[in-house]
Amino acid sequence: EGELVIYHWFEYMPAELLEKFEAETGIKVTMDTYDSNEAMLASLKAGGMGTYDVAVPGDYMVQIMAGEGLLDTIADGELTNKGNIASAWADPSFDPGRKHSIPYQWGSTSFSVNTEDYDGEINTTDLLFNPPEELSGKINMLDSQGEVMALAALHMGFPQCDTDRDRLSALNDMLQNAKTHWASFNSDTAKEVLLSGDVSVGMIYDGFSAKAREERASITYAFPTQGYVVWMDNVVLLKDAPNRDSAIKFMDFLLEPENIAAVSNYARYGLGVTGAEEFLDPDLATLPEANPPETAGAGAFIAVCDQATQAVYDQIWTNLKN
Amino acid sequence: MNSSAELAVDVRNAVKRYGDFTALQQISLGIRDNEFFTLLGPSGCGKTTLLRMIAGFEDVTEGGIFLFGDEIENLPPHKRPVNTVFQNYALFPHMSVLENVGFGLEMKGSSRKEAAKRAGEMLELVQLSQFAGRKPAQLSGGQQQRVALARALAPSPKVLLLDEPLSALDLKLRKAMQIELKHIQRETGITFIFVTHDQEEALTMSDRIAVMSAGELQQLGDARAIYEKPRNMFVADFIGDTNLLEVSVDKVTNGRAECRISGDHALSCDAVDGVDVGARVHLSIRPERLLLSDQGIEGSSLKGTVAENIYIGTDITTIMDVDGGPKITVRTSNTERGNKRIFEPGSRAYVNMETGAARLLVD
Amino acid sequence: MNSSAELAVDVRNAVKRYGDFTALQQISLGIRDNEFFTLLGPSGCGKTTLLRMIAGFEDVTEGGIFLFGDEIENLPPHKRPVNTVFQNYALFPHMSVLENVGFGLEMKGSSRKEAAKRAGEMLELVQLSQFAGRKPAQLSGGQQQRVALARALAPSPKVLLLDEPLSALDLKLRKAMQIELKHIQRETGITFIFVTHDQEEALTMSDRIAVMSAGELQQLGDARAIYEKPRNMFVADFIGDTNLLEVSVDKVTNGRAECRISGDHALSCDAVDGVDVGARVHLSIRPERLLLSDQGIEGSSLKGTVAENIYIGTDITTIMDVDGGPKITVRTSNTERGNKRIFEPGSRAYVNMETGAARLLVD
Amino acid sequence: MSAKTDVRTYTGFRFMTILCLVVLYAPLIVVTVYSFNASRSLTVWEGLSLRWYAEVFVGPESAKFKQAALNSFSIALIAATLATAIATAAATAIVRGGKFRLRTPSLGLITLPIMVPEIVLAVATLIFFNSIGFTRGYMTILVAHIAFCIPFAYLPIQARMQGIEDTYEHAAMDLYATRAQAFRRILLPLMMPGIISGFLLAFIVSLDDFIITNFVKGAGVETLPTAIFGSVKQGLKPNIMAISTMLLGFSIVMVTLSYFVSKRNNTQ
Amino acid sequence: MAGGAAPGGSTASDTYARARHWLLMPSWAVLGVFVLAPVCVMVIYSFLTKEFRGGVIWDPTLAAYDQFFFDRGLFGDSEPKLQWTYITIFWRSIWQAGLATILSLLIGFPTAYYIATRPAKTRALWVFLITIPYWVNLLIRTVSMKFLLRDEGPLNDFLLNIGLIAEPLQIINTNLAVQLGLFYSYLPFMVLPIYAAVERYNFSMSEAAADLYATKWTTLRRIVLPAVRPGVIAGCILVFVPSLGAFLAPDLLGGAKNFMIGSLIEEQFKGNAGNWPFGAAASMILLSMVLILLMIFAHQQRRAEASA
Ligand SMILES: Nc1ncnc2c1ncn2[C@@H]1O[C@H](COP(=O)(O)OP(=O)(O)OP(=O)(O)O)[C@@H](O)[C@H]1O
Ligand SMILES: Nc1ncnc2c1ncn2[C@@H]1O[C@H](COP(=O)(O)OP(=O)(O)OP(=O)(O)O)[C@@H](O)[C@H]1O
Ligand SMILES: NCCCCN
Ligand SMILES: [Mg+2]
Ligand SMILES: [Mg+2]
Repeated sequence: EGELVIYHWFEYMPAELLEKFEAETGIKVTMDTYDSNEAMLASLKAGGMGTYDVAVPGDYMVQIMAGEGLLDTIADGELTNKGNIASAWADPSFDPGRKHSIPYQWGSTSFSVNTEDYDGEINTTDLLFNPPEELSGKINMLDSQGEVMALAALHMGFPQCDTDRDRLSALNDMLQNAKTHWASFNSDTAKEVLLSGDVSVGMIYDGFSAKAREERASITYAFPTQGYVVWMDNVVLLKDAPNRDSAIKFMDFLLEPENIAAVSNYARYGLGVTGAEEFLDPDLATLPEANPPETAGAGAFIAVCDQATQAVYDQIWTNLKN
Repeated sequence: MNSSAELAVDVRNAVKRYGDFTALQQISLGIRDNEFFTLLGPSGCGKTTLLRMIAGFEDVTEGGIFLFGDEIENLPPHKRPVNTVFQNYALFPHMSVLENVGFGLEMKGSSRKEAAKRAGEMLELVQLSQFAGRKPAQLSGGQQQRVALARALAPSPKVLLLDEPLSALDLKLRKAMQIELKHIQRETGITFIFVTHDQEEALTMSDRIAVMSAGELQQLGDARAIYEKPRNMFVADFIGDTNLLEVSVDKVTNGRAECRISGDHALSCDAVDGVDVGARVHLSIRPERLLLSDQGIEGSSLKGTVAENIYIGTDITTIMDVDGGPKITVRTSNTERGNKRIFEPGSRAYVNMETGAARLLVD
Repeated sequence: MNSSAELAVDVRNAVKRYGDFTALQQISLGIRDNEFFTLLGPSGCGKTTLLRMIAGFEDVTEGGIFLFGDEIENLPPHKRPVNTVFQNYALFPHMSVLENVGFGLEMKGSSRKEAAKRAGEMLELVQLSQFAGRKPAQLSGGQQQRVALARALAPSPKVLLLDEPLSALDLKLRKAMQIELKHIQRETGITFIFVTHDQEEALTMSDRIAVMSAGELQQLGDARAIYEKPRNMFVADFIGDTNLLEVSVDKVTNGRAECRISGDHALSCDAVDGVDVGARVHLSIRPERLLLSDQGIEGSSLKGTVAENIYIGTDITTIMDVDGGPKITVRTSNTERGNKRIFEPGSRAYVNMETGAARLLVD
Repeated sequence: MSAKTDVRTYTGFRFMTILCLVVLYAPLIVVTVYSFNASRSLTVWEGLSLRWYAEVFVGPESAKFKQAALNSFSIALIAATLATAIATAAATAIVRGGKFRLRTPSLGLITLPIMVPEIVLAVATLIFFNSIGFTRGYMTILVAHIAFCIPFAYLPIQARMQGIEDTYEHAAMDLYATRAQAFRRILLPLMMPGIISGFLLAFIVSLDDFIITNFVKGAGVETLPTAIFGSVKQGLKPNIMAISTMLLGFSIVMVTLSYFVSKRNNTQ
Repeated sequence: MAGGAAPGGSTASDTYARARHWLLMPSWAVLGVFVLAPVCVMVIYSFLTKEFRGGVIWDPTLAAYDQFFFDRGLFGDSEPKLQWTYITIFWRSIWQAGLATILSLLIGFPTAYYIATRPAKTRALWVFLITIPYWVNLLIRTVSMKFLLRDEGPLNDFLLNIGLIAEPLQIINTNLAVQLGLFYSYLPFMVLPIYAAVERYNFSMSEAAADLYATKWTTLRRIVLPAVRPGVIAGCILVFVPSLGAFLAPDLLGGAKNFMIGSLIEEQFKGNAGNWPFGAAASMILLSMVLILLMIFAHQQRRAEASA
């Protein structure tokens, strides 16, 4: 008995799973959606707190929200299934000790190349930031500051949230130059522009790329040697949650391997719970997009910068978009 | 009720200004109940403005207007028992002719059916029954004006304001409507305030006439007084055709004045207070009171040459070039016999004046 | 160029229908170059419709219109060397009076300055110079009409169409404008097609007049022919006042017909082809050609009682109740002497007819 | 009247109108065509199928979309109606109320919602609703929609009213109509094209709004745009195209019906 | 009567002067509470200190405006210079919105005029025909527009097939695409007000103009346009102002390579920066700019009227 209000991404939760949860617990679920971490944060800060019980922020956003005091702490022992969390995700840097969150889905952000149009080496960030002549004007970037800046830093071999002025200036110049080769910034149609052939290279999430490949086999996901971005979305317990008990029940529910596997089967991303393999689609295990080659650089989470550094990043981004 | 209770409309020292243009200056008029009252004056003299102030569409800048003894400054138009036939008709474009005419009745509380019935009768009166279903845009100018008339008459107001209601009608219909209007006015006892620029119409129909000019009242009186005893040059000139001759007074004896016209002609007429020997004044002589003849009469004749004869149906107008003097218009009834003879252009003739035909005007 | 080349406007069998309403039926008219041509007819007879067809705003349903010999069906309005004074003025509300008047000149290629100069002159002509800067909404009805007139005159068209251009003007100004118009017409040689419902205006100004009724041409001729020799009852009745008496023809001898009126009165008049003994026809007698008297004349007199005298300034109209017969209107010039006597209402009198005053009408 | 003599017609205007309609409808034809595509791609045609229509009605999200459609239409209808009424009253005061001190401020206030960027209004409204303790839900969406629809209804109405001379109302009042009657019987019918234009603009603006709605709506209350947006973000999916096609069909049916109904009323 | 006619005549009417406050009450109430009050909140916010990642600290400052007008370098500590970045963004938006408005006017005016001159019975149908597409969501319309305009899309296919072009036209991700998108987004906002105004126009004035030798096009320019000006102005405002703040069309069709005002402001509320005071300040500057533009316009209008 009771209610639960979820603040969630668009298209990220199979409806059957919610029905199952409702059937099992008798809790009535209401779901509201958002289209970016930042939009979610803005809405919560503008007065949305106290409305929702749980949200599903990405890694860095968990850290930010915790820092802003928007998250409630899950007491030890409250979550029956906490032990199901895979050890790799049990103590992440963005939420040490998993005090506020549980894993939902994880994946990577890099770019895909239409190999019909380009037959050279694809596993390098040069394709985005220093592309060969033939790809100039055929590149789509995600319209997302965090992901672009993180990849750019990897490309230059600089740390994220850098404070070195010379390196920041260099980063700025590099991006200004790279922009001349880009066709567009599009997050919403990142997949479509690749499928339609409008661009040959496009920044994209691994799951999207997998879906694109199903429709156009030549779309190949790149794991650059310089590294790539990894992310994890997490279910967090919000402060002032009106139905805190239901929220805990929901988190426990999502820590059941069978249930979270259903999410992965639907969204085509990885999960952070042990013992889910038997419930997963077999092809998920062998997805090229989820299995980086040896040559791949390290995956990196987007770092959370301090205010001063973030101000410089914002300035670089503004310059880029001007 | 105060002293002016018997007056239907009492305009007291009314002034109307548009910005710094004064359209009406200190007009005072009493219009009696049951009267057919006419406002006559040249274009732009403020006739429409005065009507609009009575109907309630214009503020009175200064002064006041009383309706049956009551100050009406704060009465909105729809509470004034006054209807208007607008100069530009103002027919409702989205309503049929019948609906237009029935509108006022409906507003006064008649049912739609009653209103339509009476509207039908009014349309018969203005001879437009067969157009009841048309929209105003599908009517000719004159037809529209008749609809406007029917619409204003339908609710039987206490005072009816008519702003040139017959001007777009042809003579035949105008005559018929004149008689009909007069008839309606007598029968219903509605006070009519009628604006026209047609002097004949004004003279024929009105109990009293107010002659206006440039926002000022020039003369108020019945038809005969206005026509035969114009108070000033403006009225004499404006009402009907007249010959206005500039003269200097030579002699005043026994109530008669001797007047000299350029070219050494002399005419004698009744003297008027305030006009002394040597004064330069005007003499007004109506063309129909002049007669062309071979023979002159001492003190009542001018000699000259016929310049032109203009045929106007009932009459013939002759323009005479008086020797060394002004042009003079003579009107001759278009009859075969009669003692008025027609002279061909170029021929020499005397213009003889009837006794009492010449009137001295002070200003 | 074809045979009608000398005609300014040649209307040939023109028909105009609105849906299944026929506004003009088979009109044929030739208007000569340099002519002052008038369309006269009751409200709704199709005058405006005909003008609009000439100007190019209405299709000709059947038949054709030729301008100086050229078929103009396919000529858009702005290419026709024709200007119009619209019945509803159609002034441009967003332009000042001066801009309105200068518009046509500018369109013909004059510079703004030239246009303004000539527009100023035109405004002087219509006595509106001091209103040059006003917007049309700030003018009185008559002032607006004068602006419309000035605007149409300014570009000196070959044919000027005037749809009741003087109807909103007061008598004085109307007379002045009549003379001015006539003057302009003579001076410029522009062909004028003039619509009016004022018979006096039509008679005074026109070279020729077309009388229309219910979409049909009734008579075409000069003023005198129309007034004195009306072709049918409609024209006789419509042009000027007339007494229309229903008579039966008793005898026809020596080109004279003897007519019997109800109440046992008899009048004799000129016989007309096609009217035989026993026919019931109409007799038209103009009021100004009747004379009140104590004594009757055999065959030219009706006896009766005076019902009413109406004073109309220049004249007095007397309504007579003819014994056992119709009412008859007599018009007496308002003069002191003259051989026409005025009888008081109630008194008995003879109505004597001048020789040749009665005219027999076939239909 | 033939084109030659009719001073009202302009050659080329008909062509422009047709061009305008082509531009308006071409993208929708694409949507309609691809809603029958067997594949889920907007770029590859794989044959005719009705599966996406089936999905709209029985698919996992059918209930959500039904509710969203209901919300959208009821909100659009109520908001457009009230906004049009409010705008009509305001236009009357501003165009027919003479000169007064509050005239310009009122005009400014009425046009304010279109002057403020939508995102700002969205955030501001949300902050404001919270500060006055408004619970978010259907009502908050409705009020917000009424508010931002007002200028869209207002401008066509004002434009129209400015073209109507007041002599008609004067004539009505002269014939004993009160101001209210003159308004209802004379001014209102003459203003109808402006009012219809205003209503339609308000209606489509409300039907289309995403940003503000997304901020002020309560949890679980969806309108069509908020329900559709997420799906479209990741590429136009066929079931969304099916929904759009049905919307289009629905509006066409409605319009055709109202046309015939009004035509019948006219002929009676 | 109360109020009194406007001095100098003019067309101002005071028929409903007595009721004007009642008539305005509903709009004041609704807009005052649900638009003006929130906007006032934003005005206040623009003078507050930003809270990192969204929100405000109640500490008055001009920092947001300073950031808008002064360039202090990448690291925020160089000598302040005039800030061109945002001016450029504003100018770009005005330019795009202006062109879109002109495009809408060029197509919308003839359409509105054509509809208004149809027989009375079919006019409503035409009006509906214009608005029907807008029952479908803006995003869907824009996405399918994008599909149409693609290099390999139906439009290019068609043009290639009829041989009008040899190479596909690059439309997508250009300014033209943005203008087309804006045009498509707001066309009825242009058509409907103009339609409402033309429908009321008295065509005997066109006849008078034609009679005075004006060609149809001159008549249109000198007579019709001034007479229906209120409708044209309403239409232009309804297209121009929303276009200024639009971000869907620029993002989807223009490739989002350059900020427009709309996306710049959105970024402040929904982006990483979360700089609410700056977003509020930019909005207020946009708002004041639009208001000033409108005031200049209204002033000129009044002067034109008064010069009578
Ligand atoms: N658009 C129209 N539809 C239907 N009938 C019309 C239309 N316009 C005019 N008529 C009719 O055609 C006839 C002739 O109209 P027209 O305007 O030519 O008359 P007119 O002779 O100018 O009259 P007036 O002297 O009153 O101006 C009238 O009976 C009128 O009702
Ligand atoms: N709104 C206005 N603003 C300024 N002046 C005006 C206005 N309305 C009328 N006038 C002026 O006031 C004067 C009187 O106008 P009014 O309409 O009363 O004249 P009128 O006597 O009815 O003339 P007409 O016989 O031509 O209709 C005119 O000179 C006119 O130009
Ligand atoms: N819809 C899933 C995308 C998540 C990116 N952080
Ligand atoms: Mg007047
Ligand atoms: Mg006419």
